[in-house]
Amino acid sequence: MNTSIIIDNLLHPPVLFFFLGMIASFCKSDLKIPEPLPKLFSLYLLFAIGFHGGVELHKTGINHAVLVTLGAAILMAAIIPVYAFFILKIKLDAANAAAIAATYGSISAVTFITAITFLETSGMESGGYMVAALALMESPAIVIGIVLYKLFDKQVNKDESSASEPELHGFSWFKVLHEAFLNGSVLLITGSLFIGLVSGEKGWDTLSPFAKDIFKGMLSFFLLDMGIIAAKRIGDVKNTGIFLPAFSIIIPVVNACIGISIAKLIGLNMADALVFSVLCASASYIAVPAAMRMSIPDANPRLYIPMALAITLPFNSIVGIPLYFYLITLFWK
Amino acid sequence: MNTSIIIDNLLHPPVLFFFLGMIASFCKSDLKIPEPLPKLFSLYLLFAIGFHGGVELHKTGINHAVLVTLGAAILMAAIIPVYAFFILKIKLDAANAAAIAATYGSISAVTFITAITFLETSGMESGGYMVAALALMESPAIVIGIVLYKLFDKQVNKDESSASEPELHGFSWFKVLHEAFLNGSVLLITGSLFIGLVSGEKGWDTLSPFAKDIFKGMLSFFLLDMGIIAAKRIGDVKNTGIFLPAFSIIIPVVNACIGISIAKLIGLNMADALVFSVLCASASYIAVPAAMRMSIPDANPRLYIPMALAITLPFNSIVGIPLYFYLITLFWK
Amino acid sequence: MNTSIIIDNLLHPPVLFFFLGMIASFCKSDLKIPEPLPKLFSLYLLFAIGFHGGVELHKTGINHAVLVTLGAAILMAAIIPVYAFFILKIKLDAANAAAIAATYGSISAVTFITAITFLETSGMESGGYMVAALALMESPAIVIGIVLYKLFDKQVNKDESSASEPELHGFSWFKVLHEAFLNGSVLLITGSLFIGLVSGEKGWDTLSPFAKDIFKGMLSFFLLDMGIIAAKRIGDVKNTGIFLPAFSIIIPVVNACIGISIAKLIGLNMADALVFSVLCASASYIAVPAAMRMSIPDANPRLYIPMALAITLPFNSIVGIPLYFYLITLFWK
Amino acid sequence: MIKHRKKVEIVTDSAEIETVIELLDEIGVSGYTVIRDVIGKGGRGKRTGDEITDLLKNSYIMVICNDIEAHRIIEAITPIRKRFGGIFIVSDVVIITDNPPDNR
Amino acid sequence: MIKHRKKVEIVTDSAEIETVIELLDEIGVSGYTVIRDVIGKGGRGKRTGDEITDLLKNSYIMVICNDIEAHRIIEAITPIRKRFGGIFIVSDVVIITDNPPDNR
Amino acid sequence: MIKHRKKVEIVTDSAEIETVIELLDEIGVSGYTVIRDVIGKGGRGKRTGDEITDLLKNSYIMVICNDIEAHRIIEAITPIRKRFGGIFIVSDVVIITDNPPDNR
Ligand SMILES: Nc1ncnc2c1ncn2[C@@H]1O[C@H](COP(=O)(O)O)[C@@H](O)[C@H]1O
Ligand SMILES: Nc1ncnc2c1ncn2[C@@H]1O[C@H](COP(=O)(O)O)[C@@H](O)[C@H]1O
Ligand SMILES: Nc1ncnc2c1ncn2[C@@H]1O[C@H](COP(=O)(O)O)[C@@H](O)[C@H]1O
Ligand code: NA
Ligand code: NA
Ligand code: NA
Repeated sequence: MNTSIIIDNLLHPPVLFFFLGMIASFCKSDLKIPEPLPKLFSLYLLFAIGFHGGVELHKTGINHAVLVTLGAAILMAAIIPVYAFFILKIKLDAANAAAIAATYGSISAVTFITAITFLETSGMESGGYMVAALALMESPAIVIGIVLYKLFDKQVNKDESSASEPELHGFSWFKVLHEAFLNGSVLLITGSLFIGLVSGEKGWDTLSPFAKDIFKGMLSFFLLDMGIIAAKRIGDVKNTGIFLPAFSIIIPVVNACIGISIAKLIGLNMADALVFSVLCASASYIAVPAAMRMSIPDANPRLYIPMALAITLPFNSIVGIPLYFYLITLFWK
Repeated sequence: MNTSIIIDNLLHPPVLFFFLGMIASFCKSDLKIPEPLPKLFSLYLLFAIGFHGGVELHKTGINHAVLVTLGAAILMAAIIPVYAFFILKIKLDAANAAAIAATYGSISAVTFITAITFLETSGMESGGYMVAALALMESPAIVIGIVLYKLFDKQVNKDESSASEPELHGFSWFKVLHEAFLNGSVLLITGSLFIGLVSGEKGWDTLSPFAKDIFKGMLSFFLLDMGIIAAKRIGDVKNTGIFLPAFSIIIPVVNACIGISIAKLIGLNMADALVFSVLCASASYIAVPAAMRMSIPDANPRLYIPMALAITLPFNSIVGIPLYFYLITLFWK
Repeated sequence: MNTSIIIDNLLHPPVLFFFLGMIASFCKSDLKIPEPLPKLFSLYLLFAIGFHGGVELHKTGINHAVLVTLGAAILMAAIIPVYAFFILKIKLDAANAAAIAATYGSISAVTFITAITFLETSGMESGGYMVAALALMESPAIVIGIVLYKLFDKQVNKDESSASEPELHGFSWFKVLHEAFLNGSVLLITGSLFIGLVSGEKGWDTLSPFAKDIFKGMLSFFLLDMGIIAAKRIGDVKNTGIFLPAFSIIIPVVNACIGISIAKLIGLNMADALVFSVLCASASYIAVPAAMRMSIPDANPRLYIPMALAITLPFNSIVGIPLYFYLITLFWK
Repeated sequence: MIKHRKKVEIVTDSAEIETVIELLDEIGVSGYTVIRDVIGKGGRGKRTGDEITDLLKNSYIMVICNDIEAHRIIEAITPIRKRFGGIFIVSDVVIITDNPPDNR
Repeated sequence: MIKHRKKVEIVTDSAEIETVIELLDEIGVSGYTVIRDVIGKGGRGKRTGDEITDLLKNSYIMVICNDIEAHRIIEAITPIRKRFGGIFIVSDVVIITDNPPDNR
Repeated sequence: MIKHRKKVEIVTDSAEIETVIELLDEIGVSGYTVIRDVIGKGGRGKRTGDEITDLLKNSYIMVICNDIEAHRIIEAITPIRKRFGGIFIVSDVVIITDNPPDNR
């Protein structure tokens, strides 16, 4: 495995800004990006990814191969939380296990972007429909996670909950599905994808200076902020023993390997295979935590957020992506 | 009338983002652009429109035709509130009638941009002095609205007001004129226009990547937010009967028709005529509401804001502009 | 001295936006850029200056001449506060004298940018290592200022302070050095410089649309805000007599002259000499005030902020830069 | 005119604010004031906001109401407090009032 | 040193805050604290802010003052409350103080 | 369950908030709520925030605690108040509580 790939990946300015953020945080510098500016950057990224993907999808069209890929994406998003849940249940209660499982079933847009950039550096490009895969993989894990929680938590304290606080535990599937499929980030990326699809290359000419030219700069700022926050959050997992940190590194690799196998099976090219495996490997720190907070309030956000943000995200960005790519080059030869 | 024009207009990405915002709001998604980010977009738009217009004005110079156009613009901004007021007085009290009349006498920068974009799609371009017209049309309606209110409200409760709360009803024309002509949005667009005028093409080279290239992207985000808010506000007018919603659709068309006639009279070309009629047809939801809140606090912002924002703005953007353009093509043949 | 240089300098759009801000403030317009948007612009500027400088430094490399320049920069940043302090002590107590001295020993990134732009208009370019000089000159003055304060304040109320509030006056050098060298703005510009240095021209291709193309636009918005605030702050110095306003104009000229002499001595070219003298002449209104507030709380921020922001900054931007350049053209002939 | 009232103050998860407001609307209090995104510390540790996930944020609600309403608020909100934590404060205040404002 | 004081709290239109502050300055209170852009509900319906027009926003002001000043505030602000709505709360507090801070 | 408590409110320099929080953590109060970047006026003049330098900003802290803690806070914070100004308010409230929330 060529280490120069890893180094190239690390020297990419946006990634360096992530490290700058981490350093700032470790040095206890007062460097910070005050709210709601981080929201500006994350809204922008969702918009730009979605729109760009939509335009690309407009070019390729929605053919059979695309549909198969999207089907595989949804499948993975639904399966990952199931096995992740049972692994986690070894050490954790149902609430935390379900929330973390959902986190790892869903995806991280930033890791997706890092993979795309990694491909660019190697002169490759993945299909626009991978953005559709990204959008489709955000929500199912939320639903699966909640189902698992309901199944395995009910058995324990069934009587108690149904007696004392009926109206609150009177859990609403409507609310859950609403939160899963219509939360802000899912809607923005899906909507932008759709707008890109509809407006095609004419729309791209209109928006590309905004959606593409300044993209890396906005990403750099977003990653600077992510670095600051990730470094702050690392402390939260430090005191939980070795199980969760280990999980945060091993499960992405497992997910990526399964993803690579499926990618091979359905005949994706190398670029698409990398992106697919990265989607499987990545963990959500935006849509899922927001949904979990409302649906499984007994789960501790100080576990699932830092795992996804402070361990899995940097691991995937630095080691994971080159590793998965290396595996793919072996398989696809 | 060619319906493909309407459709082209609708498929323009920024307009689609307006709809995305409306959909998000109707679905009760938590998608939102947190404050003060919408301010960033609106400040940017005022800056970019003003500066661009100033540079264009630098090219054409301020000749006789320009002065006639600007005179006509001021005239329209002063007349519209008068007849609008008397129509509104049929159903409303003086305070609300005056505030709504002022709203419709003033202009909406977003509708102006939509018209400019519409022209671009058809390969036409309006003169830079139309931005000066835009700037000049913002304020007069505020003053006229307040004059009407003073005239027609005093008669009703003259004695009462002068007795009990002298210092508050001790209305200050200084404050009103200050608010009308020096409020933030008027000053920014006028100042930017002036800076564009002074710095000319050299200045344009300096700023065009910022003021022009990313313009449509910033507009998309602003419209996304406008869509979210417009959809929320629709509820406010729903319960007021048919009069106000009807007014919000009919009066723009009336204003546009008068605008078209005057444009023909003073010999504007088709592009300028469209922009002129759109300025007449559009209603303010930034400068005027802010001024009305301070000068006519008895008027209900839950009437004049949603009328301008949730009905007239979408109507003009979707149906109005193509319609006015159609009428102009008929007349100018 | 060619007055057209001054006028060209003044007609540059970003500078005009500074004046627009001042006008808005003087007219008591409600035009304002709500927080934290000004932070967005200032973070952006630090990022863009740092990154650009780093890339330039990558091109030239770090040679002997560069090191001499940087040494001279640190020297100036350390000497200026010393003589400034003794001048100020004539009229002020140790706390205020030290805080103002530190302010003038440090630098202003905006004045730096104005100088760069001024050079551009004249078709010249300074070296990328001048950004490194900028970064290195931010912090030393803070330390020197605090040392001076400790030396000259202790003598007066030594007994009192050591008795009553030991833990608070138990001053921590660690905290001071931390604040001086790791405050947000120093870290961001240094970090960006370093990232630029590491990623070189490849990185520049990635980020230049963000870091360069929209730079003047972001600068315009930042200066608009600076104008608004500078105008508000002018009132604060108005009531302090003639000493401080005079100081705010004379000391920059003195510093610039010393800077020019040293530049000549170490053999800088005209462009670098201008930038060097401008760094010496400029005063900090970001990093230093923040540090002074914590280290010398007895100094009055209503003195040192407006001096740097409302007098020295406009003076340098309008009169100073052309003046220093004129002097340089005389010397370098 | 002076009236004696209870001031009920609640600090809880920003995510729960919608639920609390619904409860207040049901109870029919005459009004409330909300300050979003305050930060703090309590039984569940420090909550200083997290810009990326929008979690770990508190909101503050203040309700001026009469004794009966205060009791109903306390009762209605107890399950939320049990589940999501937060702090619930009651104190005595007077409000200055006259006929309700007639405009709008 | 402990002093007994009144705490006057006002929630009203953000647009009126300037006027309220002018009144407080005229009355000569020793200080006040303002929290901008709080949201809420009252007699005039929900006021959750409107980013586009900057209307429908409330601000909160707290003034610690003596009884006489409290009365003068109430009197001075009554016309504003009548016109623009809002809520005006008074309660008793003690403040911890000594000689006024001598720096600046 | 109802408990009588002190409500300690502090408005001071945003730059000092960290120090105040450290003191509170040392004293061991059960919690506090902070509202950042409030504006105001006091003995040191108007403090309406300065976006460029991040100075001249206040923060508001509210602590619900028992009488003994209240005294310790007052003592601990006096030097800060003397040095940086601000206002320190104490009042009586009741809090509604039961067993501490058991989740997390
Ligand atoms: N003793 C207290 N004084 C003031 N605020 C508190 C106190 N305890 C809790 N809070 C607030 O309530 C929030 C939630 O508390 P908890 O659920 O106990 O973590 C905290 O983050 C604080 O903002
Ligand atoms: N009973 C109340 N308790 C707390 N805040 C209130 C109350 N009534 C009104 N307010 C606040 O005062 C604002 C204006 O009230 P109003 O003028 O009655 O609509 C509301 O939006 C609330 O923020
Ligand atoms: N009498 C008061 N009432 C309310 N807030 C005050 C009062 N005095 C001071 N403050 C707040 O405390 C801050 C600092 O006060 P000072 O140190 O006296 O300037 C002020 O900016 C206000 O926000
Ligand atoms: Na995943
Ligand atoms: Na109009
Ligand atoms: Na200097």
